[in-house]
Amino acid sequence: MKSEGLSPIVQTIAGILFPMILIFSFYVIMHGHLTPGGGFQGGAIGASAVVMLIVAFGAKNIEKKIREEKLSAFESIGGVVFIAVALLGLVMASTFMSNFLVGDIIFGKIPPFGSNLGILNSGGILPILNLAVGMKVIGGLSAVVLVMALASKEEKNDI
Amino acid sequence: MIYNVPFLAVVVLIAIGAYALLFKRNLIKIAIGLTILESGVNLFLITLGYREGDVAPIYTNLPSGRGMVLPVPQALTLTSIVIGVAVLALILSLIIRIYRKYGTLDSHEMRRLKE
Amino acid sequence: MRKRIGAVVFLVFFAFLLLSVYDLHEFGAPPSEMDDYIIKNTQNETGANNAVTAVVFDYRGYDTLGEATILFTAVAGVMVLFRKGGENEE
Amino acid sequence: MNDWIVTNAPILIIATPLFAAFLTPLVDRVSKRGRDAMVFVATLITLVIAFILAKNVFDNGLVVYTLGGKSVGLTLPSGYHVPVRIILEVDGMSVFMAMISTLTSFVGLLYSFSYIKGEGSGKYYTLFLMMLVGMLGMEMTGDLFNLFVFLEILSVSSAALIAFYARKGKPLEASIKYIIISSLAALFVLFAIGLLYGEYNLLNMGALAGEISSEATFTFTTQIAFILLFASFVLKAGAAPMHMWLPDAYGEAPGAISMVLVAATQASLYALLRVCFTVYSMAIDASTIGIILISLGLVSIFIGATMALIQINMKRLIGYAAVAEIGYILLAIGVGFFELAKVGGGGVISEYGLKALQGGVFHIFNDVLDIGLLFLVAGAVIYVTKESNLNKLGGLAHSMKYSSIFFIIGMAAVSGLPPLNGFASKILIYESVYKVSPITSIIAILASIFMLAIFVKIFHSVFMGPKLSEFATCKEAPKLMLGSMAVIAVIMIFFGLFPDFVVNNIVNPAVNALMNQAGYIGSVLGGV
Repeated sequence: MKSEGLSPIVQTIAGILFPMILIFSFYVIMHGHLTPGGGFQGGAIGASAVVMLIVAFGAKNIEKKIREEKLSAFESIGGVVFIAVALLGLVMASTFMSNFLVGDIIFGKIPPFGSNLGILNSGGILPILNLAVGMKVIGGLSAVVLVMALASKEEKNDI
Repeated sequence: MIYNVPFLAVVVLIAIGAYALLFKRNLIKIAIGLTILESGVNLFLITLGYREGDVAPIYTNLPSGRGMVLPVPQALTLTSIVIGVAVLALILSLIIRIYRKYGTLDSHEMRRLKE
Repeated sequence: MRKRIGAVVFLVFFAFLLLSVYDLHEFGAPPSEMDDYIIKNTQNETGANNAVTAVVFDYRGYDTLGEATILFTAVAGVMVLFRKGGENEE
Repeated sequence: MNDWIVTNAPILIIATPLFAAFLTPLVDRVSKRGRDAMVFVATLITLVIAFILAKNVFDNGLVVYTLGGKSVGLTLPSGYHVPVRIILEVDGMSVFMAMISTLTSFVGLLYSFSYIKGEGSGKYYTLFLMMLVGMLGMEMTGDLFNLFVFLEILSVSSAALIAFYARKGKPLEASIKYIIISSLAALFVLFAIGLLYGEYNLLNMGALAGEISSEATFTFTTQIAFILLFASFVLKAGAAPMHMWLPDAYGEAPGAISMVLVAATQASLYALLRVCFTVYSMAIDASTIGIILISLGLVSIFIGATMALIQINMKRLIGYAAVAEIGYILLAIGVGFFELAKVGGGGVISEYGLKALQGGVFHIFNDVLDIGLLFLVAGAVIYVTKESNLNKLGGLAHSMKYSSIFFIIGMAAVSGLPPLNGFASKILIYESVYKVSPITSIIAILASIFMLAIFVKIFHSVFMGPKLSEFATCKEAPKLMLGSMAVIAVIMIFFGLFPDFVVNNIVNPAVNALMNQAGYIGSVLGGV
C-alpha cells in the first residue's frame, strides 16, 4: 500500500478541508432558491470534496471506508425522494410536480415582489428538491470517480 | 452584424468539435471533440437568453432599475451540462474498457466487428 | 480520397451552421414572451427569488427529473462496465 | 380512484417504472427475489396503465397533462397566451407507440429473468427500466426539450446495456459506436431546439406548430432547424445511409435487449413522424419530404436485404433485416406524406395515401414483433449453444423443437407471408405504393422474397441437418424464454388473422392523430 495516496502533508490538509467543502456545498444547496447555485452545483462541489479525498488517500483506501454500492444507494435515496415529492404534488394538490408547499408552513413564505434580501423559509418544494438532487449528484459523481479510479488501478491481467 | 459575434463563436466551437469527430482516430480525441461540440451547443443556449444590459434573473439583492436576462435558457443549459457529464462518464468508462481489451485507442485498429 | 470527401462535407456543414445563426435574432435582443411571464410570476407562484432555480425545479421540473435520471443511469452503466466477475457469462 | 388513474395516466405510466428503477438498487441489497418481483410488478402496472390510457385516448381523443399546473388541463397560465410549463400530449399515435414499448419491455423482462444471471443483474434491471422510461417519455411528451432529455436517457441506458458483456471486445465497440453517434444526433437535436427557441421563444411542439403554420413565418432558421431535426432522427432511427451503428448494436446486445432496442429505434422514428407531421406539416414542402422519405426507405430496403445475405453472425443478419423493415416503414410513410401534399393538408387525403399511412403505422408494430421474435430465438440459440456463427451452428431442431417453430413463424412474418402479421401490413404498403410508383412497389416485393430466401437458408443451416456432436448435450431453451416467445407469436398470429380488427381499432386512431395537426395545436393553445 506504499504507492497509494500522496504525502502526509496533502493528506492532513485534505482531511481538514473535507468538512469545510462539504459545509460550503450544503450552503450552496440550501440557498439554491435564493442565490446562484442549487442542487447540481452544490452537489458537484460536494463530490469534488470526495474526489479530493480519493486523490489524496488513494482509491483503494477510500473504498475500504465507503463502498461504491453505498454511494449508489445514497444516490438512489436522492432519486426516490425527488420522485416521491413530485408524486406528493399529485396526491396533495392537483398535478405531478406541482408546488404544493407554497403558502404552507414549511418553506411556504412568499417573498415580497421585486428586490429583497431573501427568505430561507420560502420556495415551496424547491429546497427539498434541491436537497434531493444534491444527494443524488454527490453520490453519483463520487461513485463514478471512485469506480473509474479503482478500475484504472486494477492489474492488467485482471481482464 | 458585429453584435452576432457570440453566435459565430458558437459555430466555430461546434465546427472544431465536428472536425475532431470526423477526422480523429484516437477515441480520447473523439470524446474531447464531443465535449467541445457540446460546449458549443451550451454556449449557444446561453447566448440565446442574453438581453443587453440586464443582470442574472435572481431577485435577491437585485440592483434597482435593472432588467433580467431570460431564465429558461440557463435552466436548459444546466440540464444539458449534467447530461453531458453523464454521457462523458459512460464514454470514458467504455474507452478504459476498450483500452484494457485491445491495448489501443485507435478506432481503425479495432475493427474486429467486420467479420 | 476519403479525407477529401470528409473535408468537403465538413466545409458544407460549417457554412450551413454559419447560415443558420446568421438569420437569427440580433444578439442581446431575444423574443421573450415565455420568459417574461416566468420573470414576473416566479415569486408569487413558486416563492423563490432565483428564477433559474424556479425554472429548473418548478416550471420545468420534469426535465430535471429526467436529467437526474440520466445521471443515475450513467452511474449504473459505469458500475455495470466495471463490475466484478462475469467471466463465464453468455 | 379509477377516474384518478385515468386522469393521471400520462404521468403515472412514466413515474411507475422510474420509481421502480430508483428503488431497484436499494431492494437489490435486501433480496434478489424481491427485486425481481418489484421489477415485474412495475412493468406489469405500466403495461396495464398503457392499455387504460389507450382506451381513454381512443374513446375521448387527445389527452393533455400540464405538469405542475393548477389543474391538468390548464395548458396556458391563466390570462396568458403561450404555454410555460411542460405539457404531456398523448394522442392516438403516442398510445400506439406506448403499447409497443410496454409490450416489448414486458416480454423482454420475462425473457431476461432466465437469460441474465450473476453479478450485475441488479444494474441490468435498473437500466432495463430506464430504457422503458426513455421510450415512454419520448412518446408521451409534447415538449421538444423534454424529448431531447428522454432521448438521452434512452441512449445512455441502451449503450450501457449493449456493453453489458463488458469482458468481451465486440459489445464494447458496438456500444461506443452507438453512444457517440447517439450523442452526436442528440446534440444536433439540441442545437435545432436552440434555433427554434431563439426564433419563437417557445419549446412546446403544439405552440411551435401554431407559429410555423404559414409560409411567412417559415424562416430560414426554422428550415435549418428542420433539416437538423430530420437528419438526427433519421440517424437515430437507423435508416440506410446512416445505419452503420444498427447491426452492431443489435447484434452484440444481450438477447432481450436486442428486441427492446428495436422498439427504442421506433421511438426515434416516432419523434421523426412527430416533427414532420405535427410541428412542420403546414409549412414544409411535403412532396419533397415525401420523396426523400421514399428514397431513404428504398435505400434501406436494398442495403438491408443485400447486406443480410453476406452475414455469418446470426444476430447481425437479423439486424440488417431490421434495417430493411425500417425501410418499408419509411417508404409507406413517405408515400403517405407525398399524397398529403397533393390535396393540401387539412386532414384530407386520397384513399391510397391513407392506406399507405395505415400500412406504415401498422408495420411499426409488426416490425417490432417480427424482428423481436427472431432476436429472441437467436438469443435462445446463443444461450443454449454459446455460438452465433452460422457456419458452425446446425441440427438444432432435434433438441430445440419449439424454438425452431417460433423461428419459422418469425421468418415467415418478416418475409410477408400470409397469414401472418407481416403480410397484413406489407400488402397495404405494396398496394398503395403501386399507385404512386409501380417500380418501387416491385422492388419492395422482390426484397421481401429475397429476405425469405435468406431466412430459409439460415433456418436450414441453424436448425436442419444432422445432429452435431458439439451440440449433443444442448437442451431446449428454459420455459420462461419459450413462454415469452410464445406471447409474441400469439400476438403475431392474431394480428395476421384479424388485420381489419387491428387496423380499425388501433392503427386508424394513430393515423388520424398523425394527420390531425389542428387538434394537436388546439389542445395546447385552445380554440378547437
